[in-house]
Amino acid sequence: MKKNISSFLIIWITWILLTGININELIVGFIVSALLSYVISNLIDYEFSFNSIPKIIKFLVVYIPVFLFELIKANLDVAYRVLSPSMPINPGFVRIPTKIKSEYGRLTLANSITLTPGTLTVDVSEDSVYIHWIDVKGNNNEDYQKNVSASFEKILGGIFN
Amino acid sequence: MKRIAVIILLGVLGFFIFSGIYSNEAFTEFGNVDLNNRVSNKFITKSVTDENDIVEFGKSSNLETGSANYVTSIVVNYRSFDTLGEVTVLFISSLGVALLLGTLGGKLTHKYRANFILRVGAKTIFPLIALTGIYIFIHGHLTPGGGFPGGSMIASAVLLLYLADENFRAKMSSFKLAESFAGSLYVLIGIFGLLTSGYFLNNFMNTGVIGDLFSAGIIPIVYVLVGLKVGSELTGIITDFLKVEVDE
Amino acid sequence: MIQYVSIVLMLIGIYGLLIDRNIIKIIVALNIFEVGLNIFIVSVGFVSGGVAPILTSVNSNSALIYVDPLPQALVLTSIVIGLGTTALALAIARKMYNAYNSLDLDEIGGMDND
Amino acid sequence: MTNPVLLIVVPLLLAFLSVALKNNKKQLLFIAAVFNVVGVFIIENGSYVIGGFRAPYGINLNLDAYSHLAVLVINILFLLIITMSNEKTKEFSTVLLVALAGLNGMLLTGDLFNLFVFLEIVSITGYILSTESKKYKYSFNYLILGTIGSGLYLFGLIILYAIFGSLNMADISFKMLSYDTGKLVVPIFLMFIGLAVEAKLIPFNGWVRGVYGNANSLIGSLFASVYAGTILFVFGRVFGQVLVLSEYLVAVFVAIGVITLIAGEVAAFSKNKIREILLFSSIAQSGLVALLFVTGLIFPTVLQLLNNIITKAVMFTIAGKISDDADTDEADKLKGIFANNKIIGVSFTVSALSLIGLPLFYGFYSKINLLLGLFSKINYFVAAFILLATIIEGAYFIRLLVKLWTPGEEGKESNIKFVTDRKVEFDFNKKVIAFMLSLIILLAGISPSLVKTNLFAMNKLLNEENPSYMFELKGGM
Amino acid sequence: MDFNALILFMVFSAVLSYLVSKSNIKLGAYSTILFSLISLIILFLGRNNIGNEFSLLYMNFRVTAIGWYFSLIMILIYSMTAFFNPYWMEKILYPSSYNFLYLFSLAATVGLFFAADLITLFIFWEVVVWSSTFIVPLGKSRKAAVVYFTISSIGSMATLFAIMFVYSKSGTFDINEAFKFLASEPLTATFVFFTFITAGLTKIGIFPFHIWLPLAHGNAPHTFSPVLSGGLVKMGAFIAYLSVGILPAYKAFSTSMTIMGIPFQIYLLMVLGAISIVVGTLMAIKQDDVKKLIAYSSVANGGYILIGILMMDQVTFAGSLMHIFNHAIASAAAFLTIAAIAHRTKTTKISELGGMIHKMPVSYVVYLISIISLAGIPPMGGFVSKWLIVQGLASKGLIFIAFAAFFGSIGSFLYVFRPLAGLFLGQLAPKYENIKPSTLVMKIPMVILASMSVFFGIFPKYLLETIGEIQTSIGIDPIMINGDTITTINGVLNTNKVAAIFGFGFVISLMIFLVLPKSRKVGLMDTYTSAEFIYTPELYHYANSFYAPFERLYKNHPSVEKFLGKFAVKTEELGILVNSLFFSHKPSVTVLWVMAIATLIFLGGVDI
Amino acid sequence: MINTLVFLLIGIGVFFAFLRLVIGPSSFDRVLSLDIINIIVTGTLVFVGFIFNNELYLDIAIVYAILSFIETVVFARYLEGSI
Amino acid sequence: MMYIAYFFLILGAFFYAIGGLGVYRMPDVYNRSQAGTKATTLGTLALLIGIAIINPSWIPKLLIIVVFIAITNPIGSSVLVRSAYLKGAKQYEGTNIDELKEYYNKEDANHETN
Ligand code: NA
Ligand code: NA
Repeated sequence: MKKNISSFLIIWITWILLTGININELIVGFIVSALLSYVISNLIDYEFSFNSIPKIIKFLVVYIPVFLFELIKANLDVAYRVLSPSMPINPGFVRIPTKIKSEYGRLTLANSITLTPGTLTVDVSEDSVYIHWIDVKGNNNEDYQKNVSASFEKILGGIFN
Repeated sequence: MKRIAVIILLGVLGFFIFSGIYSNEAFTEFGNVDLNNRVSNKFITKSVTDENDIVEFGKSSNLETGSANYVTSIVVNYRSFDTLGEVTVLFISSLGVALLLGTLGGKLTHKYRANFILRVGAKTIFPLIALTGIYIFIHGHLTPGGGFPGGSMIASAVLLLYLADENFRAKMSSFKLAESFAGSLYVLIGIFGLLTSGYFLNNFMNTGVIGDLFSAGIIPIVYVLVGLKVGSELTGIITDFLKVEVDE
Repeated sequence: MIQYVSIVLMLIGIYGLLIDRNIIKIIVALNIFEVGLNIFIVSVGFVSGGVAPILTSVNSNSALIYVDPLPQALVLTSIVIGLGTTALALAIARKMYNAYNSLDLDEIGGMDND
Repeated sequence: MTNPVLLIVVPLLLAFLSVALKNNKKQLLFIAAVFNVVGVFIIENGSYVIGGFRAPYGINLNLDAYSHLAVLVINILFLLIITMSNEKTKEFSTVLLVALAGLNGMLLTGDLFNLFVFLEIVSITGYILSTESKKYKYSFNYLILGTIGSGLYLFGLIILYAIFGSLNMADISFKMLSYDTGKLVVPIFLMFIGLAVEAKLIPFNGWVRGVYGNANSLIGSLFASVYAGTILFVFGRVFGQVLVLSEYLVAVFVAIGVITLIAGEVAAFSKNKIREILLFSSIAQSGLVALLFVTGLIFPTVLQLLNNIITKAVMFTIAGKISDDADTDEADKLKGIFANNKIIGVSFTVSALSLIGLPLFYGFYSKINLLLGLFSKINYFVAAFILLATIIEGAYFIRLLVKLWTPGEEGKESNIKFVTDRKVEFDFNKKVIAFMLSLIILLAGISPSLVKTNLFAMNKLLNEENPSYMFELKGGM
Repeated sequence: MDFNALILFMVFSAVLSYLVSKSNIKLGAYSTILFSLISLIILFLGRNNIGNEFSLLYMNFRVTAIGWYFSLIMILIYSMTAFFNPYWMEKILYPSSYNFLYLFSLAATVGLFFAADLITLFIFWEVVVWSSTFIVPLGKSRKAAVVYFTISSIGSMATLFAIMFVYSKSGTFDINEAFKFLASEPLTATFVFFTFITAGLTKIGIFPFHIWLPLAHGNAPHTFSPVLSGGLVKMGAFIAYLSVGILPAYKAFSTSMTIMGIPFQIYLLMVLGAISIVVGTLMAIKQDDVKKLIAYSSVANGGYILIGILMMDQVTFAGSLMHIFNHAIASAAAFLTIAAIAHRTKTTKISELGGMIHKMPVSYVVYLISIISLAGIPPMGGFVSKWLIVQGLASKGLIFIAFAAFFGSIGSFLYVFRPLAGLFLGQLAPKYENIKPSTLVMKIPMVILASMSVFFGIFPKYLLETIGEIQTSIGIDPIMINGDTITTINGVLNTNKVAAIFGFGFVISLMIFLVLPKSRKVGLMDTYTSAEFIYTPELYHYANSFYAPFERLYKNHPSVEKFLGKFAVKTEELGILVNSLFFSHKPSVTVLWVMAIATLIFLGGVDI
Repeated sequence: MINTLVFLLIGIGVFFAFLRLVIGPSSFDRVLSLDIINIIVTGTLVFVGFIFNNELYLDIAIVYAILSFIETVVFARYLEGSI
Repeated sequence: MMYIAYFFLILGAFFYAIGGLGVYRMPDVYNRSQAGTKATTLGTLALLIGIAIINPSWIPKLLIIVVFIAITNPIGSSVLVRSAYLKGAKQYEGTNIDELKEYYNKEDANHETN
């Protein structure tokens, strides 16, 4: 039930974003969201854990800026690599350990890694993220983790666990 | 050699098709169409049964069809019978696919299990896609869209789930029920129009101010039904295609 | 121009139908033909300087020049019908592959000749 | 409640419902078929607007005497055929419901694009039904050809729309009157291809042999009778009444019709399998009917079309049942098969003789009428070709009949004990309905005034007030 | 009794007979005798109906003298043959249907002869064709039925074309009215003449349409061959009569080129008749199967009949009408004797038979009389009619035709003698030692028909008087008869004298036969060679290669059968070609056709 | 002016991605470049809507983005042989 | 304010260009994917921010688009790259370390299901 309500809210908010605020739309959106969240709960094993506002706020306020910063850095890196005539690269597939247990936490981590400089998530296991790294730096997994995802790991761990 | 002969043949054919079409003065050059020579003229001013000089968004009300989207007004009002047929085409196609492939009982096993990212990502994104689908068919009279794209969105959301999780099975019985319900209701709405006004599929509801959500009479209702129906049917098709042969 | 392209696209589809022996490629060719046809349909409704046929707060009245909405409605039907037939064609193709273990019409022709 | 739209939407409603009511599919099909048969007698002629938007803006159904006759015949035949092959309808009930809706839609619609939609619906049901034989390569062929055909129809139609700005049959027809139709060769021929594929005209009919040749009793008779009848009625509507053809195109279509007629008969002559003989005969008949429609003869063409589809309903049901049971439809392996199935044999024979156009059978009446029509139009060559076709047709049908009736070896005294050992048993439904139909053929042949008075009631239909060449049997001197 | 009642009665008797047969097959067969005899009596006594008009359903009838004459012959043949039906019931596949079709086709022939309009004529014509078509395969051959029907169709479709054409020009179907306008349009008349008469030619079996006769007559049930040959063939003669008598052929062709006074259009057909005489005779000579032999003799006799009718004059026409009768009874009788033999022996092959005279003397006599009549040898009826025809031809100076007729007469000696010797004379095969003679019921029609042949050979005036009336009714001078003397321009024939001379000759030879010592009898298959066993004794049957030197003469003769056979093969091949060209499981084949055709059509119809 | 520049840059991106689409060499390269093009098109749709001042383009962009994502997944799963 | 908007617009377009160029220039599919994904994600973000500044009423929908792209873009790349890896798509010659291989070779990883 809790799960349903949270998914309902998320859906309804999305609906409102789509339609704007208008009494008819709100009503229709309410009905649609209710029905859809009900159907979804039947259709898939929908593990929803955005159930506390503070977490969301923390996510938005703390994580997003860090992420954006990393994203911009990543793109400058990309721009440099793409435009520079000689590309210093040392690619490899490496394992990054993670302690995040939540599915959504790990997904966010994986996506974040993909969008940050030189790395791209290929797969995720219970305790690790496997990435493709353009320029592998470090000698062991702990090094890798420090270089790639330490900042995310910390914040996301705080939010999702 | 064969290819060259075919190309020459088609070249000649194409040449004659061009000449045959463009030798008609009435077939105006691309873009030079005068809508006054076409039936669409009256669709624009919405004056097939009423007389309107001008239709204004957000002002005109109680028009013969309240859809701000002209295409939708044609699809669900002026030529709604075509749309019923179109729904039927999809219905019968999915039925045909089911008859052909439905006997296959096996479950598709992915060669590689979907990775974590896809599994969780699909679940996360699914509601958004489904909602967008619903949004599209509910707003078919206001935005470019309608029952068909909306339904396809829903079906593609289901497809995503299939791709992400080999253990996922759409509950086809529910989809079938939805399909049957939506289709029947569509026809019944048409028959209701016939009973009340003498015209099958008559838009028997009031149309509000053009541009409002509730402004197009039965259009949104029909589009919801179409969307549900199309979604169910495409889901059915996808489900059938993802079955595999069982060795006998 | 776009009309020429669309007709050429149709001819390309037909070309594919004529020379391909592979079932899937034939279905693809058919779809190319349909795409060409659909483009042609839409092109017939194009009006230079016309706007998309939806009333909005910006294009807010019927006095504007709109492109012909009717071909757009027709093309929607055409697309959906094409989708339906393609699905059916693929289902049949799959049954053919099961039955004849081949997707090549020349090879299939030799089997269960009756 | 006399709106003919119900003939379309009630079967459609039941089709949708049948998905939910899985266990009652067969009953729903039967209910729809009976509903439509009752309906065709109740509906009243007129133009029926859908959605309340007048033609040419909205879609309208056009129930004049022509389409009334067509829906009458098609719905009755549909009911009879599904009743005859009742045992085979279960799997395809929903498909058949949709087909019924689509067929009525094709016949009734007054809009060329709406016709395309219904044509597609009917075609798709055809593709699905054709897969019953499990000969998928033929279904595939049918699907591809059907789709490309209807695509070309749509192409042509859109060109017409661009020129005339309308999709309504009457509107386009009216506008064409004041247009140089010599310039419309491309669009009209493209539309022709679309219908010709389904109408089985040579060379557009590559699919027919594989599909008809492997169809069972239900599907074969549906295709050859109901589907073929509908598409030909529509052909007559579009090319005989709506589109104004230039002289050039008339000549082209007549030539295609004649070639189809002769090639079909010749091909049938070379066949030994019953269904193949029948299917080529169907092809020939389609050619005949198409060319007659194009010639501008409506009344006698309709008579001939009725002859074809009623007889084919009987013959394809029987042929299909034989090959379902005996696992072959090669006439040489089925010598004397009718010796044990006399009622069926008589029905088949009566149908065949009517198809040839022999006197005392209905086919004679239609043949005489179409000859009178052709002669009144000074169309001697076409008439000569038709008579030539009749000779070939007679030869192969008599050859077939004689084989199926007489067991034993050629050149030996026949004796009943040489009957083929292939067991074929016809159920009650088939016997009764086949016999009933052949009785109707016989009655209509012996007393054509029956046909005449009934058809004259709807004569205006045929857009020919009191056709001058009408074969008034009594006092025909 | 009115003849509309007659026709109704005949139709219902067919149905009745079917119903009776369903309960008792034998009884059904006897009912065919009864019903046809009743019809015969009604028709015979109802001569006063001539000139009456009546309608049934949508069909219109007019009783004419010539129609009455033809009907009489037809019913006579049917009713006589019907006597054999009871014996064939268990040998025929669908006996009830046989009885029905038997009487139904008879009814249809009468309808045909009484038809007042062309549609009625055509309807009955086709009904006879299909109803008799279905009787043929109840015998031995499916192919025969197909060939019979196909050739008939060729004729009837041509005739139908003519009928429609005439209607579209004249606006009427009435036989007497429809053709009138042709008198002033020679070109149209030529076309109508040739198309209209085609059905007649096919039915009579005029070259090149003759090939169905041996097939159908030879393979039909033995009880139906007499009807086919004696009866149905005569329908063709009726059409021929309509083509020159009602269609004003001579008037229309009066401006045409003439050959010996005959318009070339008509002369052309006479030549075909002459060829038929020659071909029929030649082919008859080489037949082993008696039924086929008689069938070919029918071809030859059909030639005489056609020629005579085409002349439309005093003598030849009368001869032809008479020959129709004479040939009908003689050929029916001959086939009946064959049927009687086959009833006992199960074969009709000369090479398998012999010495039947010992077992079936009556059949022998009947056969002898009939075949003599067929050959046109005195003193039988066939002689008189042939004599008239030859006289008529000679008087017009139609030497070529007359020569053919003469050739036919000579040739007929050869084909008459062969079955006579092979079937009846010579040695009886051992396996037939114990067969019984034909039954009494079978003997009745045989004796009646044979007697008629003799009677009308000696006293032709009873027949010729009727024929004279017919001639008068259609505006031709009637033939002149004075007692038993027939007078023509070229000669005088006293049939009594002829009969007396032949009677005298017969008695002399009989005496010689009885007086002279007989040779020792050896069993027919009693053939020894020097200690070797003969595996195929049939080859040693003396009837084998009876006319061997003669047969060698035309071993590789050109033949219409072969030509038509090839035509059928070509049609089949064309069908297969159509198949492979247009019908493939590959869409590309069809699409290519579509595109090619479209290109072609746009090429011709699109302005560039 | 700004618009032209924007379109120019977008054009460069699409052009090179398209080159990759054409030359491949592997199917993965093609799907990848298609994916990239699709994202660029999504953004471009929004931009076009901005230029035409027509909010409806946003709806189209959303649908386009969703479909292109699913397309990429389908291709990927197809290429690895899982469907 | 307009200038900031323009800046974002041009920035977005610029990263689109970089993305396209990167897809073209990078040595293997993995590197191409990296370049393309990052650049286009940021490009979209920037472009939409630019538009949002000028057209604030569009913000809700733009937000949806951005969020959606930010979630799906990396997922899509991951899925694609993983497929490429599993199918052994050619890697850049200098690729030394491969810890993924071990992971996929582990029996319990259960990736290859048949
Ligand atoms: Na089609
Ligand atoms: Na059909």
